[in-house]
Amino acid sequence: MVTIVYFAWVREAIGRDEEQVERPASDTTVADLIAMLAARGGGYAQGLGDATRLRAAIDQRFVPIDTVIGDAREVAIFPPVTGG
Amino acid sequence: MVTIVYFAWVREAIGRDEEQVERPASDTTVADLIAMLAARGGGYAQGLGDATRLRAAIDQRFVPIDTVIGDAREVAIFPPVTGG
Amino acid sequence: MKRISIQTGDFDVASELAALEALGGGGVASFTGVVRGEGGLIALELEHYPAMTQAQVERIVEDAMARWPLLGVSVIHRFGRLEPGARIVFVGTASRHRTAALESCAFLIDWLKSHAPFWKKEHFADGATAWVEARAEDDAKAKGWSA
Amino acid sequence: MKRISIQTGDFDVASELAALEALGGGGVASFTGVVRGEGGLIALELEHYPAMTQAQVERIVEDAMARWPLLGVSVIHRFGRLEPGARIVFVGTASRHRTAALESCAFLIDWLKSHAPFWKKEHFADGATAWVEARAEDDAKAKGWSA
Repeated sequence: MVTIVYFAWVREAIGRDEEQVERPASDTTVADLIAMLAARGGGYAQGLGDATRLRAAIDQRFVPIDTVIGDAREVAIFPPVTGG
Repeated sequence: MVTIVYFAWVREAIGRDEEQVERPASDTTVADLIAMLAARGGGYAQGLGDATRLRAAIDQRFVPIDTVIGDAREVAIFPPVTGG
Repeated sequence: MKRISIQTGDFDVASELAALEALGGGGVASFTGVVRGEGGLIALELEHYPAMTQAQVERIVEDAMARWPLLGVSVIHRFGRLEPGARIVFVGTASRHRTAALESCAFLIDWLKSHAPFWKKEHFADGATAWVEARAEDDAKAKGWSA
Repeated sequence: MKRISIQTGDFDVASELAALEALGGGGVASFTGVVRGEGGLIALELEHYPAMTQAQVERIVEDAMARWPLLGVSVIHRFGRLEPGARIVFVGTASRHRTAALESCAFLIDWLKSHAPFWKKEHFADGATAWVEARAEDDAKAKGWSA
């Protein structure tokens, strides 16, 4: 299993801040994962439908969206950050 | 008369912070004035002997050392500033 | 000195600055971000990624300390609900060199804006809410430091 | 808001910053200079040109407010005898734009270093004294802003 965490409007659209999913093939990228989740429809389609608006982190490190998941324990999906 | 004011080591060398001098010709520059004062010798020669180490203000405005004094009321002579 | 705090409560800018001044460097720079109350905004809600934030800010601070001769850095970032006038973020730096203190302070706040895992949601008087959009400008500023 | 004070006494950084934060701009930058106690220094004696200082600093502050979109500026410069650890100078700026706040703060402190009519004399533990020499670097920094 892989833990997926969501933030900001992605979290709101999906209606949850965290979930476990079956570990996909190790050459799956974050973008692939996003597409797989978006295919669930509903809030997933709404929050994850446009990958160009999304950013990601693997095991608490920012990564480009086309990074392969490999043996990641935690994948985070969120909009561009707006701190400071 | 023109008021001349001195600061920092110029003041210390001369031993006074202010004095009145006869108003020189209006085309006299600050550099000329410095040379005239330095010619008095003693602390004046010590404090004003090397004009390259000096800066000036006329009526509370910084000016290049070759500025003519004109009808200035106050000429200040001092080393480069070291505030902040 | 290195002090990093991700917290909900307010902080005391004076004591942060006093700690930086006490390091003997001679120069202390700071930036404080405060919630603006314009356009009917009644609150800002800051969400963050707790497992990531502290480590991420630590790395940013380490980068700054490697890049400039700093004696101390203090970074405080609040999360939760903040009303207009409330402080959101503080960056303080101490150095023997005023340019190092000021530049590293600018670097850190630019980096926090573009790389710290925080998200801001605006709450308005009419009940409307909106997630703040990242500004391309902030990203460009942070990238400017990598040269 | 524009606050300029040339004074012998210490000042309260927290109240200066609070006044700048209260302007509602969202961003407040500051720089505080403190006497360093190294090399056996026991005191710094600051002399200034009273008839000129206030007007000169006013002009510098006006320049900064014309150049950056600032809501407030606070400049405090002490003179007289200051011991290691004592604050010498404070510059605080408030703006809607963090870059404006930080840049104008850097501009003002660079300008104070190179153009405010202050002179520093160092007093050492062994009784020796020395007037601080102006640094070409400071002059170059201030000139950099005129571009």
